[in-house]
Amino acid sequence: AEEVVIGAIYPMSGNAAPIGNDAKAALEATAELINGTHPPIPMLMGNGGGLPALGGAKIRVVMADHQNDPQKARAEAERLITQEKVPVLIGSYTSATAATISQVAERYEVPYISMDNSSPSLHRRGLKWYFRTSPHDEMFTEAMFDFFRDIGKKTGRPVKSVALIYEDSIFGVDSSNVQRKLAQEAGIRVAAEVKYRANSPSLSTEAQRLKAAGADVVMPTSYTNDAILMLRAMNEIGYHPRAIMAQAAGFQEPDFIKASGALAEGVFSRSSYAGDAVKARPAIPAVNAAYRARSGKDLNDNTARQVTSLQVLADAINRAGAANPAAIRKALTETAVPGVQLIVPWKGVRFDESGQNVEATPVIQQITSGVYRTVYPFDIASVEAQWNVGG
Amino acid sequence: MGLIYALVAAGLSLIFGLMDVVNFAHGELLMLAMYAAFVLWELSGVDPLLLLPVVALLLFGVGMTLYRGLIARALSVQFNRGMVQIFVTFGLAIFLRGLAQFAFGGEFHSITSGVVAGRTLAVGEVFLPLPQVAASLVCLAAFGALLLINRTEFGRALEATREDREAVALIGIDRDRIFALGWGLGAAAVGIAGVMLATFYYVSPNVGANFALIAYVTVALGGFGSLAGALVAGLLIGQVEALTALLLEPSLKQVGMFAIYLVVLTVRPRGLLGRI
Amino acid sequence: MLRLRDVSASYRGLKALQGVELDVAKGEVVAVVGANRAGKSTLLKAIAGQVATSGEIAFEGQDLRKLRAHEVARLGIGLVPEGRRLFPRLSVEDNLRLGAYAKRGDPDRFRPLELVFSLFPRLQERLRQRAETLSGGEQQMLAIGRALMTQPRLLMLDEPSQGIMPRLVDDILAAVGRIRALGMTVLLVEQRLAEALEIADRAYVLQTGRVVMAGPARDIAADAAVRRAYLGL
Amino acid sequence: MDNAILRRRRAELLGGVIVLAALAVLPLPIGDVYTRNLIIITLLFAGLAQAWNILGGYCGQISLGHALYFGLGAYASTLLFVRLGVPPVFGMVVGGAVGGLGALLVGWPCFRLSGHYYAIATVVVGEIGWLLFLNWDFVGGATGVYVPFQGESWLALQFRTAKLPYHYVALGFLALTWIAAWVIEGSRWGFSWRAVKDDVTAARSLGVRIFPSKMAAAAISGFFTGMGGAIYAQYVGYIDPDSVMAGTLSILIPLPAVLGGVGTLWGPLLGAALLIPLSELSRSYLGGSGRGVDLMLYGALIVLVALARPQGLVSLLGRRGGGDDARAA
Amino acid sequence: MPALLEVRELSKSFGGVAANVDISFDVGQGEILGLIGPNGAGKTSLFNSISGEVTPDRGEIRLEGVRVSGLGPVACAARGIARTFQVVRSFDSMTVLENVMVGAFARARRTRAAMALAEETIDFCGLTGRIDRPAWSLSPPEKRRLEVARALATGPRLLLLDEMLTGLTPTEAQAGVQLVRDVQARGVTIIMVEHVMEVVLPLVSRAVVLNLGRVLTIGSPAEIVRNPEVIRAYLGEKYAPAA
Ligand SMILES: Nc1ncnc2c1ncn2[C@@H]1O[C@H](COP(=O)(O)OP(=O)(O)OP(=O)(O)O)[C@@H](O)[C@H]1O
Ligand SMILES: Nc1ncnc2c1ncn2[C@@H]1O[C@H](COP(=O)(O)OP(=O)(O)OP(=O)(O)O)[C@@H](O)[C@H]1O
Ligand SMILES: [Mg+2]
Ligand SMILES: [Mg+2]
Repeated sequence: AEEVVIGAIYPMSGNAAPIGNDAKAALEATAELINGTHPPIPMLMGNGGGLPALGGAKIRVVMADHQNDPQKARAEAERLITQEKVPVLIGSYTSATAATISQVAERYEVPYISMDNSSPSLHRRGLKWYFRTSPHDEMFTEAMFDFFRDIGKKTGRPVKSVALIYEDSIFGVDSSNVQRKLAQEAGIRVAAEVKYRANSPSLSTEAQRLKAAGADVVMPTSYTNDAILMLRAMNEIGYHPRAIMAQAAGFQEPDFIKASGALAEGVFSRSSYAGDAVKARPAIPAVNAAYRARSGKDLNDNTARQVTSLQVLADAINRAGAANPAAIRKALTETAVPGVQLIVPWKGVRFDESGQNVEATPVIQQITSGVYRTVYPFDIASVEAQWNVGG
Repeated sequence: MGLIYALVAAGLSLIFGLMDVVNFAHGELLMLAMYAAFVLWELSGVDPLLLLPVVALLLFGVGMTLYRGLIARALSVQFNRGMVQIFVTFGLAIFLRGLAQFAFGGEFHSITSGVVAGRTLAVGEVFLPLPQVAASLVCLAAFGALLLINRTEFGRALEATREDREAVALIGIDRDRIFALGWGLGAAAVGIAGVMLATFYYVSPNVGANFALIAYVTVALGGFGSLAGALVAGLLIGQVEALTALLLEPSLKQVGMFAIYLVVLTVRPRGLLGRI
Repeated sequence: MLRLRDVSASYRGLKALQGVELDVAKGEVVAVVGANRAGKSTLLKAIAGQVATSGEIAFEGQDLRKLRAHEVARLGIGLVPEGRRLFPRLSVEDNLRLGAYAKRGDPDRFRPLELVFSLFPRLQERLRQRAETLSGGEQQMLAIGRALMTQPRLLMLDEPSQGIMPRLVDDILAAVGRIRALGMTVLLVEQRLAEALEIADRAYVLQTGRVVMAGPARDIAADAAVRRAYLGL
Repeated sequence: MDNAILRRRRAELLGGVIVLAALAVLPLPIGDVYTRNLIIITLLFAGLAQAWNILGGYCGQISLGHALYFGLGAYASTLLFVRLGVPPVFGMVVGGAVGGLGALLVGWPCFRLSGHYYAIATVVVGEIGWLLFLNWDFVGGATGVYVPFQGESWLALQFRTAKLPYHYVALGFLALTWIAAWVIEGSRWGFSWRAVKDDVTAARSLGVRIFPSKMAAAAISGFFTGMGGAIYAQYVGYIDPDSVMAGTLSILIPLPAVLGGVGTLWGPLLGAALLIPLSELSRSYLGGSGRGVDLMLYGALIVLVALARPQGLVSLLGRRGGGDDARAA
Repeated sequence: MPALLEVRELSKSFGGVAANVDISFDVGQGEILGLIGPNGAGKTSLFNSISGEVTPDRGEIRLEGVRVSGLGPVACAARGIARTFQVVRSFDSMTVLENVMVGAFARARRTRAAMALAEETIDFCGLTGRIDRPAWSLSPPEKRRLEVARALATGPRLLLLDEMLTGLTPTEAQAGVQLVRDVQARGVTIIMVEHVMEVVLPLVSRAVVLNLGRVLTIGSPAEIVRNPEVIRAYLGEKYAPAA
């Protein structure tokens, strides 16, 4: 049968290259599951054999490198559309590149599925061709504060103050804005706000400030390198916060856990993926195995979202019955997938007017013995949260 | 931190002084040193501090080889030597980054064992992270050694070679040998800084860039060709950085140190201790 | 001691020397004279290994063309180049001491300092000063001094009197005599023909890269054509 | 009166017109959007490199902070458009003016410095600008500024998918910088600047005013760079400090000029014509491997060209462009 | 002869070295003045002060009665003081014509006019055959001529020549002497530093002799060569019998 080519734009070189490499593995593994022959996996498009409505057409993902440069992201988007003739774009991890890819998609009238970009500003620009399967930072942050509230009730040790530390990028600033707002609404004091220079040679002074603030929970928003550095810097000055609640990103990276070792123990992070929720999401082992075969790693927050997005997209193309942009768009708007068909612990997938998936509900995880375990919502938690606040 | 800056800068300063040009691949030498430390540590499990001489030697070799293979050629061009050097080293930097990515992947690594790893020295209220303390001591020692070397006749020959690379032949000095040694020494200094840095900093293909700019600023602030200047400037910059982060916004701490640099340069256009 | 056969040199295709034949015997003072651009400086540079050449250049039987410039210097060939080529930002003292760099380990290596200071007392007064701030003449003295510090067996001087005050010109040329008495051989390029030919044993006349005349200095000085062409008489 | 200089200048002008005309028809037979994009970016960077060349090549002040002027221009025109609705066609000129002004402000302290001190100071100033914009909320901070698409318009320089208009905008920009360089080469300014580059002391003794010369060169260079930034912003539709002010851009701007030949009319264009397509293609076709092969290739290429053609690719064209074969070490 | 340049009690020292001490003398309109003295006597330093390159510590310099000391090289050039350098400084990336045009632009705003001026000056200095050669390829004597041409192109009233004739064979020096005379004939006043007495003495009307930064004596060539102090400090015994 014929092929449906999907254009994925990721950072394949430069600082964020590891992300791109993982994405490549995740997307290819997923495509294989969708195309190949294997025992049915209990998930959306989990039966293999390609897209039935298109005569078993296979999907193929072509990767393009944006080097985290908006101009290059734009050029690659155009190239994929005009040269590779892709009917749909996916990507792109960083917000700045998503901004230009979405613009190209809009002008060429091709759907763009933003799989792992979490900046809330992205879906608020009245774009018609923009879809985001993943939760955005506001949703993530809401989950954090919900968790604070519920665990406080449960243990009788509520969070009274938080300290925000975030990098000076679009990601960090957006995240901190929501955190500040939600903290206020929840009546939690913001004891310190530390905006720091991304990729600094040292974060000692920043750690010092956090220590001085002495808040119940430190809430960092950082990419991998700074995440590693931050934990070390805090350790070096003998600061061990009672809880760390991370805005995923760097803190979710396997590299982070590997490089930080024991220091990472007990760190909380929001996540849109719960690898341990096998009971609620039965497809996880099979998909994880497929990904592991390619990358040697387990699925994580980013890669799971990529897998999910590709599933959703494949399903939409299948329902569209044709690999043409307008049809795919229409099918996407009509998407309604229940959570159990996914590998992520969301309620499901349903896009609103702005293209945002409103049923993407995140979880909170904690690093226990070197791996992330889901601790919230309590109904899908695999372990009890280690909660030191107020204790 | 200041001492590490100073040592990274000292290596740069040597090379700078020598070939009289910005070595844009300097940060990448640091990156190589860190990877060397990491890989050796992973293979042998030996304490990173014991790897110091090995890595220093390795980087010495790398420095020599780079000079002989590339820089000597860049120096021998007739036209627009300054720019050629800038861009040869810049191209080299990009190449080395690509190479690191190719060889080690883009992942972040770090050294997690060793005598000093992750320990903290608590002196009353003040916490001194052991890796940094060790790094500072080692850097200081390395610095002393460099300063001594610079005072020898070899140091003088190095200066003379910078001044007039053709005329030194008249007094029987082999400029390629001197330059190669100088590059080796500069790289070895970076090697030492790299090992010490690796005990508390992560390693990745792009790690050099974070330090390179600071190294340039340190060298310029201290004055080109002045090792003592690099030391003073490194310490100063470390302090200013910490102060800005403490008193103003942490995200502006580099602005603080850059501003100091600009102010000093308007008053002393040749840096704190510079002569050139 | 020094023997050149059929030596040619060029700068990017521009011929500067063509088939030069020249000999210097041990202990001699040999002068090379000629108009501007005749190739005199190029000749000295060719011997010192600073320009590419073809032909044969032998020093005490050793082929210099195989050696690199610094190796030629280490053999004992010193050159005071045109344009001095000092190390401008180094002190006078460092400039002089570096002259003995190749002889590291030799306890006597700084001995020529005495000779240098006796020739140019001014240098002794200015030991700490940076070479670039010396006056033109002082720089010339330093260049000669530096070359002497290498303790050469063959000293090549390219217009040593350039920019030197009249009183000292005589001194320098007299110094050439003293240098020779110390056992050094001298190859001298000089614009002041009359003076140069006075102290030289033999002389060569260069013209557009070729040797057009060679012989005892006295004969050359007396040659009518030379006098007309170079002395303006 | 006729002499070598005048003859050469006439030939260059003729050559310029021919090349520009050729570039004007170049995209017509090319339907492929990606290639057209490549050409546009190449033209833009050729123009930017020429703008840098005015300060770095002719006046000899090696600035490694041009991203600042680029960013200033990009921000000025974009903010004017987004906030006040000023059409980018005018914003471009304002952007240039802001860039030029920025260059003057930077020049004021930095031109006291010489050699590497100057180069590093410009790096630092560029870095400061980038950090400030990153933290300055009024200009969008790290979030950047998004240029909404408001329909096709020449005034706004917005076109849905058409590439041709942008091609002519970029070509116009290149033509402008090229002609500026040509005029400067033959003018009193050009002579003064080149004298400043070669020997400051001698230039001064001939009555060349050093500081004003450098400032004038900086202003013109900054102006065109800012204008280039404005065009970039409108073309890409989104700017943030990382993409229009980062340090790497400060290297990418002069790189074509250096590889092509500094202080020459043709160097920047030649350099850009080689460099930009090469880096784009290597990224597109090798970057997907994620293993850094493209970077290795790109880096090695820069090293090779710089070593093999130290006087720039123009030297392949024989003797041209400002007597550059005379550019001794 | 009305004085074009007046130097009054000028002093300049560098660190501990007193390069010029209390120097006073006048230069008449249209004169060729010799400036001689031992190496390191302060001749080049004095030129640097007059051309504005350095600011004297004390004393003043007046050109046609107007104070010029401390104004800087650009202002001095604009007032008609031009110089050559002891260590030649050419714009090596430019051709001979372009080099000289830089000087010519001091007088002519427009390129064509500057070019015409430069061409004329180059002819005058005998560099016609080299007009399109890059400056770096010239021989040292040619470079000195180039310096003269460049300085002349600015249309100076006072020209300072620092050892312009060194390194020439006597024959070539004769041509240089002729050039200096021709320049004088154009109404340019000249101060020249030179160590080759055979060349300077016939050329100058008077000479200022510096020694250890001070004026040793000022006088006509004939007086100078007879002065025992000058002979002792500068000329050497060879000149004594000539007295
Ligand atoms: N570095 C160089 N590059 C190109 N050509 C050169 C170079 N040096 C000398 N030449 C040329 O080589 C020829 C011989 O020059 P050389 O300097 O040897 O002459 P010379 O006899 O020493 O003259 P002078 O009396 O001026 O010192 C001349 O034509 C000169 O122009
Ligand atoms: N910047 C400086 N620092 C220290 N000393 C200096 C400086 N400039 C000049 N001198 C000293 O001042 C004295 C006068 O130098 P100047 O160059 O004027 O001599 P000169 O008369 O031109 O000699 P020459 O005939 O050798 O060229 C010299 O002894 C020199 O060493
Ligand atoms: Mg010569
Ligand atoms: Mg002098």
